[in-house]
Amino acid sequence: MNISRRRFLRLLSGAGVTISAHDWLFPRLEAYANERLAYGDLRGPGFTSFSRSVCRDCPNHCSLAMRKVDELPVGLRGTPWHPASLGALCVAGQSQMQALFDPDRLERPLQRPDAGAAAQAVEWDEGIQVLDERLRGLLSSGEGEKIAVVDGRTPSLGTRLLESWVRSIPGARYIPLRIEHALDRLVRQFLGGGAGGRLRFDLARAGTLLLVGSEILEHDGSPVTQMRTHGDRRENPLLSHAPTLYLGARQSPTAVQADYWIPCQPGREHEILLALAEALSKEHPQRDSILPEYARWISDALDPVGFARRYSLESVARRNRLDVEELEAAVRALRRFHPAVTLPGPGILRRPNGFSDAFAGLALNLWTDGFREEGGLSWGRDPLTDLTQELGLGPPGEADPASLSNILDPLFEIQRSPVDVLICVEANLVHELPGQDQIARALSHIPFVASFSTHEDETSRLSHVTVPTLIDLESWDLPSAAWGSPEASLQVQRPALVPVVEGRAVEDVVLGLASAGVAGPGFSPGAENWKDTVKAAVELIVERREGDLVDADGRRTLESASASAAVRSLVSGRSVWVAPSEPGARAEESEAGAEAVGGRGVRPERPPRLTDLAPNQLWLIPFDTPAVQRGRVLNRPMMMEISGMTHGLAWESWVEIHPVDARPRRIVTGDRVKIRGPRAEISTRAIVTRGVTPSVVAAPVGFGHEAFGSVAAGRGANPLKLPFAVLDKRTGAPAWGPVPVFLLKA
Amino acid sequence: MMYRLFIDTWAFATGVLLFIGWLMMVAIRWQDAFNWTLAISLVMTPVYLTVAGTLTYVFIGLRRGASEEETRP
Amino acid sequence: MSAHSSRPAHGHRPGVLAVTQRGPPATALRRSTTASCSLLLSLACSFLPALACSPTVDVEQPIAFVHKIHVAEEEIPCTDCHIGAEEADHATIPLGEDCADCHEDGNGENGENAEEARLVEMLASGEPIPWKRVHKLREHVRFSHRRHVVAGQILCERCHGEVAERELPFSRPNISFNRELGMERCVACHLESGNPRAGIDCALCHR
Amino acid sequence: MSESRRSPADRDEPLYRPIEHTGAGFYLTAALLMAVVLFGVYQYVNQFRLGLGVTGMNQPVTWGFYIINFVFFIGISHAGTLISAILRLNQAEWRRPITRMAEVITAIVLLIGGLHPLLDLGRPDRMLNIFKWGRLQSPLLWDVMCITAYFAASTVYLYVPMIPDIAKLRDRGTRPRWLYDFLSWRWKGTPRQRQVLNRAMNILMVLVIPVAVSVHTVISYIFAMTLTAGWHSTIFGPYFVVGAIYSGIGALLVIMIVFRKVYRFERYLKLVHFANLSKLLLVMSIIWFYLTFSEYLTGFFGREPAELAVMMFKLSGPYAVPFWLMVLLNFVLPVAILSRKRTRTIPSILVVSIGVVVGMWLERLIIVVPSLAVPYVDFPSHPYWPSLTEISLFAAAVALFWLGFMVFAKFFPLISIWEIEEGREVAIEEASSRIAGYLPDEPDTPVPEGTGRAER
Amino acid sequence: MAKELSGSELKTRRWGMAVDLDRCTGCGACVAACKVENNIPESSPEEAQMGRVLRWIRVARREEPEGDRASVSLYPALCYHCGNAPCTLVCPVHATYKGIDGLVGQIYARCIGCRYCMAACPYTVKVFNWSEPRWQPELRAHTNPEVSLRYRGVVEKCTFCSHRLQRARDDAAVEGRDVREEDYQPACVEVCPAKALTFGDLDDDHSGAATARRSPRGYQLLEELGTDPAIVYLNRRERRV
Repeated sequence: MNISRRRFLRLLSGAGVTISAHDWLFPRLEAYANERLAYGDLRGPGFTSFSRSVCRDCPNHCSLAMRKVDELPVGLRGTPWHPASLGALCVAGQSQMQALFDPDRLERPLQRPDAGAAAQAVEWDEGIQVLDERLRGLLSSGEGEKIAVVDGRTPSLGTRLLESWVRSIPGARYIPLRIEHALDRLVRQFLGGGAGGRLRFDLARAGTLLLVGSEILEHDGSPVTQMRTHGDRRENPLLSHAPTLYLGARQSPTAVQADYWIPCQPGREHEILLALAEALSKEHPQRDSILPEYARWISDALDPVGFARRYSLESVARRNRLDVEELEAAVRALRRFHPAVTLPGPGILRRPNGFSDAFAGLALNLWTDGFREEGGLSWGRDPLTDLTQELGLGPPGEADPASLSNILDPLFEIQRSPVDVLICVEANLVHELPGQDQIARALSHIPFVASFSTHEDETSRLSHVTVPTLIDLESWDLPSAAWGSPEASLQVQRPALVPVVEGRAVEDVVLGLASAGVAGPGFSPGAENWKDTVKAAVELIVERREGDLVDADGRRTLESASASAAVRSLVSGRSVWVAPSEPGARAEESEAGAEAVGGRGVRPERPPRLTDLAPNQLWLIPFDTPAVQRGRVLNRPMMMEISGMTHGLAWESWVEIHPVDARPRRIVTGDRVKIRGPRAEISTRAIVTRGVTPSVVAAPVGFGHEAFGSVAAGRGANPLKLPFAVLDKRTGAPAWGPVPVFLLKA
Repeated sequence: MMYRLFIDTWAFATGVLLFIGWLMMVAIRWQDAFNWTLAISLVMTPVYLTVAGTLTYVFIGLRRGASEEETRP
Repeated sequence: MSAHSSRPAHGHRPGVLAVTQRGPPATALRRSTTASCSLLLSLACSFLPALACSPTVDVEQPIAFVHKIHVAEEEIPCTDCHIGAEEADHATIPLGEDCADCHEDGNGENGENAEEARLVEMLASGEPIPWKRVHKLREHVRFSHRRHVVAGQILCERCHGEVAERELPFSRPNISFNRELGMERCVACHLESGNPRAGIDCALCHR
Repeated sequence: MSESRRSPADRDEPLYRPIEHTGAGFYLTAALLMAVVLFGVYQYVNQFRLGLGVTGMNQPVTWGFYIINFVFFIGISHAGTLISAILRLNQAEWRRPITRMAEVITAIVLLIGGLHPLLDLGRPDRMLNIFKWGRLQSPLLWDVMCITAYFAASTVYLYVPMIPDIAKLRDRGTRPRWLYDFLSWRWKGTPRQRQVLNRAMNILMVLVIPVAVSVHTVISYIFAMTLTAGWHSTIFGPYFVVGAIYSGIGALLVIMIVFRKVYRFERYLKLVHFANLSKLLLVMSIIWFYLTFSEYLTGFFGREPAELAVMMFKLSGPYAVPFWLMVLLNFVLPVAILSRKRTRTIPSILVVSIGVVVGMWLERLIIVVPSLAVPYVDFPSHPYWPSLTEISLFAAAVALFWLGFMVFAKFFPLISIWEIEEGREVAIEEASSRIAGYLPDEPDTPVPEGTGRAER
Repeated sequence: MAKELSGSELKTRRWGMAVDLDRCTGCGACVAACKVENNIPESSPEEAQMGRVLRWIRVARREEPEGDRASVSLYPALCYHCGNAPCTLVCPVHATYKGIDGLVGQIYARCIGCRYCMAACPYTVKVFNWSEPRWQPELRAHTNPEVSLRYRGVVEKCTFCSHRLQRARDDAAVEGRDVREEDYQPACVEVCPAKALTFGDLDDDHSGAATARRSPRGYQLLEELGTDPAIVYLNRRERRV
């Protein structure tokens, strides 16, 4: 066919257009292809190496192996040879990389002219200088008692160093902010045992388990170990029929795994426990000598008969809307499988009347020989103790449970601050203690607050100096053994990589201050800097049996013969318990307070009763989950996404409501609800579930940060805004309490 | 020139058939569900052939018809 | 009867017929031809990037490295310098330390030359040698040298051509290699190799 | 007699008018529709850039508007070819003014519908993978095949019967001349040509029906081939086909009524045509209801938990409103209005058929979304709401359809002229003879013709 | 060494998993491990709101009402690598397919994002990249190089950490032996604190997974569908997930 010129030109132009289009297209696609290359121009060979460290998010202290490809950290794994974790890691542990490389991390100290003012970053020495001057001033004027240090970290050589530094200053207070200690303290009063001891509990060999507000599978003690041993227990032919009972208001994952969930109204646990004790003690020789003790100290001034009547299974079941069969089944189980251990957990200690619940729980062990070396509750010494003594850090002192409340209570009623300097070490008081606004106000009255933290959190916003700290993966330490894991051994926490931010360990700061003379007499750390101190400690370990420091001394078994003595030893002495509900109680209470606190009594808090609820009012019970950890790990996107997963939520907090309460309020799962408490109002999502008891609203603690990095800030709501700021004087636990709230659809 | 449409039709039909053939080759090469491919193609092929065939028939027929009338006195 | 009646009332004008045979259909043809050829071209273009895994322009290497001297004459095995080849995914390019083993004092086995002098001063400067990477794979492809060299026992030459004969460093992927860098080549080799591990399962290479 | 004296050409003038005279109204409407289409294009470019995140789809509900509209439009496409083929096949004489429009609908809607799966792709830039690495095992590729075949067949089926009309336009010297010259294919109406044409049409109409049926069956297979509760059903094939024809007739009626009004075709599209079509509509509506009923009854009676969950989600759950609206529009309304002669007026038919089209769209929604929103396993379900992008793309698709139809009307007659003429000239005798053929023969009194004539 | 190994010696496996619900506490460690191992980016809060969270394994919660209470069960749900996988049948481009040792693979470079496999999966375990995943630059640098970073518009799912299988196969090949079970454990199994997950070869009767599969407590999720999932749940209680 003949090709005309016009046609030729058209073809040409057509082709030209396409080719030019191609020329435009191709380089872009090329660029697209190239920018998709995994590494830069010269990629490393891809050699994999591991460097180990320790996760300090919980007291289990699993060891971590940071996986590096060509020296570039790409992930964390557990190490199978760690006695407690056996290579497992929990959610929080795995998200540490995100904390490590979080762009919001503090790199230099922040200084504020006064609390709440805008911060400006200062040089390291400058920042520490401020702290130095303050402390020096108080030391010179001999007012050591005006110094208080709150430590939120898990026990380790580092905390011990800090503690001994504080204690070396006469009068200065060292306050560990760890709920486990509250329980330890309580048990110590039961079992005796030296300072720095640990409650030890061998899940694998226990018979019946009665868990009272104790989330052994979640975060109490060492989830990683507990989970595994729980599973093993299930498969152990001897124990496979030994039931696990859970007594609590919310069906937590632990309760899900338990064989029976005995739902009960918050704060009524002790009633049920006493009923069980009453039933169990029927043919016990000492019954008549001990019941009066109960009657006198725990509950009401009732004679044994009245006690027996009041706490008969039937009446208690009736009062708590349970059916008797359940309780009878529980009694049978507790009788049958020994040692039957009743484990009162932090869950109930965080209550205004947590003491009575915890006491009742512990007392129940008297009847079920729950205090036993094998399988039961027993007392173990912290392997660190001897070590620190050899290191010249002195013996660990007994922390006064009431000390924090002694500091804060006067401040609630605007009084003169009992301390001039408050140092919070990785303890976010404002966010983690109930009554946020109260705490915040209290802190603002303290002349000088310093906080050590990786991020700028709520507390550091109110502090005059904020000193950056290192993440566990970057720092040296010697974390102490896991709570309750018998085979725990000391392990060395090495930096897995060069610190991402130019920072200093808390201990280095402390040692710096000490070497500058800011320390009491008798503070003689092993070395000038922290790394050498740890190294010295490690050498000591190596002298001993290859670091395995498990020490069985100091256990004391409690024969049931001396049960009444035990009760006395528990209830007599410094912490006087009076049933707070009794009118006469408050007077005694205040006396008791008087000797303990010196000056004023605590704000009267009555143990919650169902009758306290106004019509269509509900109990708000804040709970703590491992994926949230009271908000300490919420600066990591992963945790934000995983924490609400089972409810199909992400980046959000929630409250769990029973359908019975949801229906009249026309609330369905996913709705936004307002929770109006006595002090504040929060708004969050509702999850309608039968996993809570009726007339109870359960909310996770930790969301609703106002600071703490861009990831955490402003996500979800913090239920701790609602309750009053109460710190239980006997346990030192923050009383999250059940709070009467109104719930309405937003 | 007139056969343009005609050519296009067949181009289309053969294109589709080639496509089917290619898919069969892929199926063989990747050892992936050849039987299905075969079955489907057995169903589809005649359809396209018929369509194309019919159109051809129309074109040729119409042209013949037209010329026939022109040759008529 | 019906046919007769339905014949167009005014029989068609011959002029129209004539028109039919001249220009206009041609126009149609042109349009459709232009359209289709541009369509084909654009199709071709959209397939091209699938093959384009490597820079298409020559890159200037810092040193005129001569493989021939090292491999053919000195008989240094490839993996002495490309350490990754036997151990890991990527056969790396030596950054300097390896060169320094022989060259730090400047007298390589076959005497002085300008290139070596440049190499020496580069080594002296302590900076890694800025080699330009020319063999790149798309991100979704995972090619393990270890798998092929050690497990598969495949010789380097099989893919990289006669490197031993090269007088010049790679300024672009050597042609025989680049042309067949597409998946087809891998698959062909995998199919013909008797090794049971070298299947054509996608996950073997694609991540 | 007086009629036959007027030349057929000017008798059918009104059919040529739309082609030769274009009013301002046309441009106005076209501009309006164009604007909608362009907005849709803009939205799509957005989606292409940002990914499907701009839509309202989410984790359990992974298919939304695009697939719904895909099924819907392909369904509409059955209006045409199938109906006209069926009508042609059994020589329904009233078909003559209808068939063309029906076929046009098919061609245009197929193009639009076939586009929708591409809108739904997460990576349209990889569309060519379908051709390069396609697996014929996937029902999606069955679709590609069937729809292409159906499109090919129905365009041919649209074109072939149009040749004589194109020739007419060519002879009138309508512009653009080259187009008509080119397409009319030297049609002169010689007996041979007519014979060829008729035969071709016969072949095509026989071919088109199974292809058309297969198309929607296969589309139903996309769903039925999965194990998903509410989809995994054998009845889906016929169910979809019936629904498709149903919605097709609805759409056809709407189009007819609208263009009858716009182009003043009252003389051609008479009440009887609408009456007949609406009867057909009524029949389809009843069949549709029957199938729906049996589909849901089996699910309900079986009490298979997952199945039941999906069903409750539709009947009383979040999708109750669309569901019962669907029942109203697809069954209650048509039966109530069309079953009585008195109410079978053109306005009411318009209302009903619009209702049917909407109702059938709702049916696709009811089929696609709930089954995904209620998965077998415990999965936190999230409500699906279409985003602006999806809605505007739907609007654009509809606008494109009207635009296409209008443009077609500007080049080719919407009513087959030669078939009308044929009808006038031959059909009457043909039909009467056919009917005579149906009637019983007279009691045979052998009357010799000769004598008969003698008696006269 | 690998040369000697002929096809007959190379054992074909059916990798599978056993999930002991009596041990699983729903702590979510497996989810975290999966996210880290497979470079799964965190969703933005807005996306999470819309239900577009990317997760290859999730902990599902099932509640069966019993009067005022409920029997709650938490169970990890991931790709079940069905022996007769509905998703692989419907993929139009061979992007999801039945791969070596019975793993169901997903090839991101091939996927066209039609999401048919997601619609076809009765377990709802596949996820889709609705929009370009956003990475913190700090974290993007520290992703696992063995797994590609996905991009907008492709479907992804659990691969049983098949890159680990690749490594294991390479090592085995170098040593001229077969892959041992301990060579290849997915991240979730490796990390599970409760040791609720057991991974192994279902064809090998002695493997943990196979024995678990035979246990009277064992059952498959939606076995009535006949998909033959490679994951078996063990549960002592009556309640089932």
